[in-house]
Amino acid sequence: MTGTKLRLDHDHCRLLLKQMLRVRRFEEKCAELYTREKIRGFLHLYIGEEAVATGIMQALGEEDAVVATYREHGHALLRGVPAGEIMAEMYGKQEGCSRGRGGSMHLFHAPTRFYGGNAIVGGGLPMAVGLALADKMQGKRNITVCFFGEGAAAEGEFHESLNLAALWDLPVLFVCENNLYAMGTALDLSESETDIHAKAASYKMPSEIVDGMNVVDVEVAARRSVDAIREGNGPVFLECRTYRFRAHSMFDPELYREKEEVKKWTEIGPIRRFQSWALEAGELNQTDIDAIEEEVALEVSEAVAFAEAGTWEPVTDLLHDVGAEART
Amino acid sequence: MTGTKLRLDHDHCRLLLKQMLRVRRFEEKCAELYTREKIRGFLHLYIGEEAVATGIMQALGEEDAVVATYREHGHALLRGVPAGEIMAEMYGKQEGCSRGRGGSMHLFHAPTRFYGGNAIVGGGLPMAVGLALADKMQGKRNITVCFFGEGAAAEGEFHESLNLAALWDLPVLFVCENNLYAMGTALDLSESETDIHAKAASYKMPSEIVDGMNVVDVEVAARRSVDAIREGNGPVFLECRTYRFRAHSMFDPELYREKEEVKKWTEIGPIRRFQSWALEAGELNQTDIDAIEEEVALEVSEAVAFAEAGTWEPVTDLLHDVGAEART
Amino acid sequence: MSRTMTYREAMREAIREAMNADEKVFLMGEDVGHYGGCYAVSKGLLDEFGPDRIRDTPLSESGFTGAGIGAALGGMRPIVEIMTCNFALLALDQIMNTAATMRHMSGGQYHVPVVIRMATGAGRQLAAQHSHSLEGWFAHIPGLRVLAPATVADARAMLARALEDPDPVLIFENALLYNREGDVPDDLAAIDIDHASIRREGSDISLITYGGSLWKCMDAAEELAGIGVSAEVLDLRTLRPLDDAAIMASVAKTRRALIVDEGWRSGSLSAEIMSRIIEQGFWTLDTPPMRLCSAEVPIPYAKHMEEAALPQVSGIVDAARKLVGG
Amino acid sequence: MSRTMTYREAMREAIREAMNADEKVFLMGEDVGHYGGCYAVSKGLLDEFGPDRIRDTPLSESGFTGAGIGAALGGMRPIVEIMTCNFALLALDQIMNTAATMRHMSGGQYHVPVVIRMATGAGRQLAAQHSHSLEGWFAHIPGLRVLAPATVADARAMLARALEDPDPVLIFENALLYNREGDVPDDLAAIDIDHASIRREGSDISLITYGGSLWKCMDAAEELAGIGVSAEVLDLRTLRPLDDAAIMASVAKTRRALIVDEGWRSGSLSAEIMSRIIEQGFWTLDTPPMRLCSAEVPIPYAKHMEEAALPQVSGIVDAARKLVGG
Ligand SMILES: Cc1ncc(C[n+]2csc(CCOP(=O)(O)OP(=O)(O)O)c2C)c(N)n1
Ligand SMILES: Cc1ncc(C[n+]2csc(CCOP(=O)(O)OP(=O)(O)O)c2C)c(N)n1
Ligand SMILES: [Mg+2]
Ligand SMILES: [Mg+2]
Repeated sequence: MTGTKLRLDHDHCRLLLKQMLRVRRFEEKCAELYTREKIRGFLHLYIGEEAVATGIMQALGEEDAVVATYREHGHALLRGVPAGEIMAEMYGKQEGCSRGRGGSMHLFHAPTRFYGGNAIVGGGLPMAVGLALADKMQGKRNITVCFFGEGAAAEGEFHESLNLAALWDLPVLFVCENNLYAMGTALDLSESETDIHAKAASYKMPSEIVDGMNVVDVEVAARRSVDAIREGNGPVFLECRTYRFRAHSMFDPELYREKEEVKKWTEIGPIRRFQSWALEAGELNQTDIDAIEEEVALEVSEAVAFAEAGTWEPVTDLLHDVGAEART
Repeated sequence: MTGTKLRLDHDHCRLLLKQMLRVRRFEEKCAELYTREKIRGFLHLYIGEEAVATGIMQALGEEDAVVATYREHGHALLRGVPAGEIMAEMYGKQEGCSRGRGGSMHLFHAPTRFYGGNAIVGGGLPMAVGLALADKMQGKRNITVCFFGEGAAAEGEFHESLNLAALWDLPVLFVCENNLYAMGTALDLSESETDIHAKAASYKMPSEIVDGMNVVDVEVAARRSVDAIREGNGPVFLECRTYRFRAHSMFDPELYREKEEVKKWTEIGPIRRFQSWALEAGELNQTDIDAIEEEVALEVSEAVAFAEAGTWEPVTDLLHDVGAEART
Repeated sequence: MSRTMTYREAMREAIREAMNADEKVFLMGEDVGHYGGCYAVSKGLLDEFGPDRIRDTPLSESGFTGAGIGAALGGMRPIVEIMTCNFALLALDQIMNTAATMRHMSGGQYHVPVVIRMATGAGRQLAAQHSHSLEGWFAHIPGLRVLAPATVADARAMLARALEDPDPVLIFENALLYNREGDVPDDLAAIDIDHASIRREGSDISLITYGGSLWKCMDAAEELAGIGVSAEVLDLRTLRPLDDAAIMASVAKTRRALIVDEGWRSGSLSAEIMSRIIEQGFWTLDTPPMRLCSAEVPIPYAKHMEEAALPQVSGIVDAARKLVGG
Repeated sequence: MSRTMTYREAMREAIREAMNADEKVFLMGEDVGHYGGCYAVSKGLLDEFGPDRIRDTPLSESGFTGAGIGAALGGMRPIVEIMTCNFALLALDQIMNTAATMRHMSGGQYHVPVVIRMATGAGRQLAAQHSHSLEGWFAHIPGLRVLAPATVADARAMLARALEDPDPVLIFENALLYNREGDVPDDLAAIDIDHASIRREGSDISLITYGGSLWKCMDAAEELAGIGVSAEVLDLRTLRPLDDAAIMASVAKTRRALIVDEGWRSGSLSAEIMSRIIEQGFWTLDTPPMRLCSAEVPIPYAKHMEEAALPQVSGIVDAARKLVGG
């Protein structure tokens, strides 16, 4: 892979910071709405990990496909799914991006080729392989990016999918979001080899470790990887080392990690870090940041309003779209 | 691992050759009986690969456990399952080692801790992990050896099992019998990384490539590995490079490989090679070999006679042993 | 004498008791240890028994379920926890092709005393991939025993009985029940898990059910009583083997049967129960049996849609009225 | 006009035709290419279409089935071959949690036009792990269409119709049928796979079946005719959705039903069919329907034991006689 230079000018810094803040503020609102029982079911927050999806999405084109997990609000937002539709989905309203049928774990959006939202750990990887296969067989230059946690690396589907993608030289960018825990299971309790990126060697797949708390590092690695994949060099594996600041889901009592550890990581949080750097470097000033926060707050409140104003799918539609309408 | 010295004296040479010949002649007879429709169902011959199981079994103690695949007549024989019981099993007689219920693919034998006989590719690996876990938790010093083909390495269960065994430091010897084909699929059509032994690194598991056509090499590697495992150092992975001389099963038209290739490999066949070496080295002479062939021929013909004389399980027993007799 | 506890506590106490009684018993599964169990069933047990016996596993359903099967073959008494039946699909090969076949296929030489627990059911807005009710599928497999404790007492009693079984036993715990409180008698041995239990006597109609739907049926029976319909509620408890005698006895008495099952209708356990009633009790019926199942649809997230997809008390009452009135 | 060919050739011709008709169609699976297909269905196609479109896969059932689902989402028309339904257990998560749920769960945005073919059934002495009949399980899953071609003509016609379906279709091919010869009409469009087919008319009893058991029922009907019993044989063809109207019409005519299904009895498709007959045709019955299924046992290797475990012609005749005589 060749080094990719990034111009970190004012506009780009503003963009990166804003994107991360969009996710952060949106999810803070989600947490609040969950306690108010507006959102139900499982809710998995991405707070702390924003740099990963933000950096990766910079490298994608409109026609590329995205496969994510149940922790995918951020990915959806950053991919361009309207915030209102995401929020309405979590409310269970039919204006939601999955008509209210999917909820937090199943965001789908065809216009941006956002393929979910998979609640089965590892379940999205074979799908990503298939999407990439379809693109390749049709001679399209698209790539598919597939996000998953380090916990998923233990699943058989991880193994099968990486092999298939590498064997067939498919345009997949595998992004492992290594936040050190799978629910309450620390990495060293789930993997004999805790260096996840090293596993790519088993498939002869190029891989890199990326500081997932540094949005610029992520973007650089993503652009380099996407360029290589688009050249037809087959899949690339990125392990982004990151940390989730919140509990696994709203049910998690967090017995398995120390408050100290969480604190240590929040201190190097991706937003805090990038923002201070941009201020110091003079690329952004406090007025910029205030403006961003204001724009983001507006987007979030509009999303909530959209969701609140949304309507319920009629119960009579329950059986619609189980399959196409019968052929008779 | 420390080097293990092997005393290749007359007795040992005789033993190794005889063991390989037992498998070879037994299976030649099976092939014949298959065409005579005495044996039915699927029949997968091990001919050409005898050095692998022969070498490995030398390293095992009585209390160790063996997990094999559908290509396991040789493993069963070498483990000490009586030839007659194996043959009777393939006849479907109740004197068979699985009462005639298992057939060629499901040989079981509790007295030698032979756990089959698994017709699901990759299906035996988790079982081997569990057997080893049980031994370890009970403080026994047994090891479990698990045989499987290189084709199985693509399955998710391979990945999950190797990780578990390594993560928990379990006494498993994984033996990959790499015969270059999974049915008709050549290794390079199924693996992006065709060096199977390299995959063990993903699990931080020590591994070795072994010349699976050389029984002495296999035995040395097996002894070294078993010693290390018994010391409590966790699992070891051996990739034995070998070749099957016959078709995958009796249904296989062998369209996928050249006769030339088969010929090349048969020329370095494990029996031929070891026999000429032993003759040259003066450890065995032609009289020894004739005597071995005679002993083996007798064993095989007695096995056939035993199977022929066997009886059919009464149909009224069909439902026996689905579970233990009902508790009421 | 009896004590009150939650279903969750009952399961935990049963695990603790089993582990104290037999050092070969251990619990393994995702997040059973440090997290405390995805439904907090095993909370505290790691401290009590240590990481060897309360064994956290990687996300490898097939691998660790198979390892549990192997460990059972090797002389241990593993309790494998699969978080939910939704993920058990990944372990189905091991359960069906190894655990369930082993005794028969080996001609009786080997047997697999493994207990596999998993949560099942919908009702918590977890949407299409987390709301399956697959116990009916497992009940199709010869070689398995399938249990579905619906009461706290059964939850407390079943595990020990399951561990006595020399063959694989699957326990399906409806996730909605974990917070439910109930009485547990001191004499656990008196709890007979092998037979269905009449949870409410009645004479006009039999509501035949199990697991999470039991309580909906109990509520429906109460409502029906208010309108003069005497409903008997039969809790199957063991889904394989089914207690045909209890089913037929109840139906012979009431002459009408409504089967309530949260599985998708087509090919659900309810069909098997209905078939057996027809095969064994046809001539005792006043009217054809009915069944109330889930709509044949991936369960949606939105609350009103999820409710519409699942059997509800009102639907049970309506169906029962139709049966007795018709 | 019609031609004679084997079931295997019919499937092959159907694949060839589909691949010629639409370049988006491709076949993937274990050994479909260089080996020629584990049942020789795809023999020769690799030479014709090349390795991209006749794509050998590694042993990774979940991976390549999921990849087929993904490729369908991505605009291709994959035919995924899983060697046998026994190995499909490994891919069940992908089929159930992704393929079957996708359209509904995404609010109608996405759909998965994948065709998944697999062999099914016992009868070749392949023992416990290679003899499952799991089509009934798949027929439980909303979002799937499940086909079971029993005749050579259906084998020839079904694939094209399956590929027209915008949603996932599973085709179960009973492995005993591959060598069977039969007529294939030139006008394939006239073959209506969505409806059950009366393979033999009769007036005394309906033998309701599908797949490999069809031919046993046909033989039994012939034998029954010899003793004066006129049996109608109904081939279901599509197992999901079931053709209720055809079933009820046949039963209304004969007033007696025997369901023959190679699955294990408890929880088999036969239970669903029996339940529907009761629900929709109870009052047309002279006597309770019966079913003949496999014994509830892992299928043994020995020929006489395997035969004893599976429904056989003599058993069908006996059951039918009991039904009409009773
Ligand atoms: C197959 C499967 N097993 C178990 C679960 C329950 N579960 C949901 S998320 C999760 C942890 C996954 O960890 P990781 O892959 O690291 O992703 P993270 O949540 O940390 O982002 C578990 C065990 C599941 N959804 N699917
Ligand atoms: C899960 C599964 N998929 C497919 C098959 C069919 N099958 C039987 S053996 C075999 C090839 C296995 O190859 P390998 O692991 O290399 O072992 P070998 O036969 O070469 O000894 C296949 C595809 C199977 N038995 N199980
Ligand atoms: Mg994680
Ligand atoms: Mg091989």
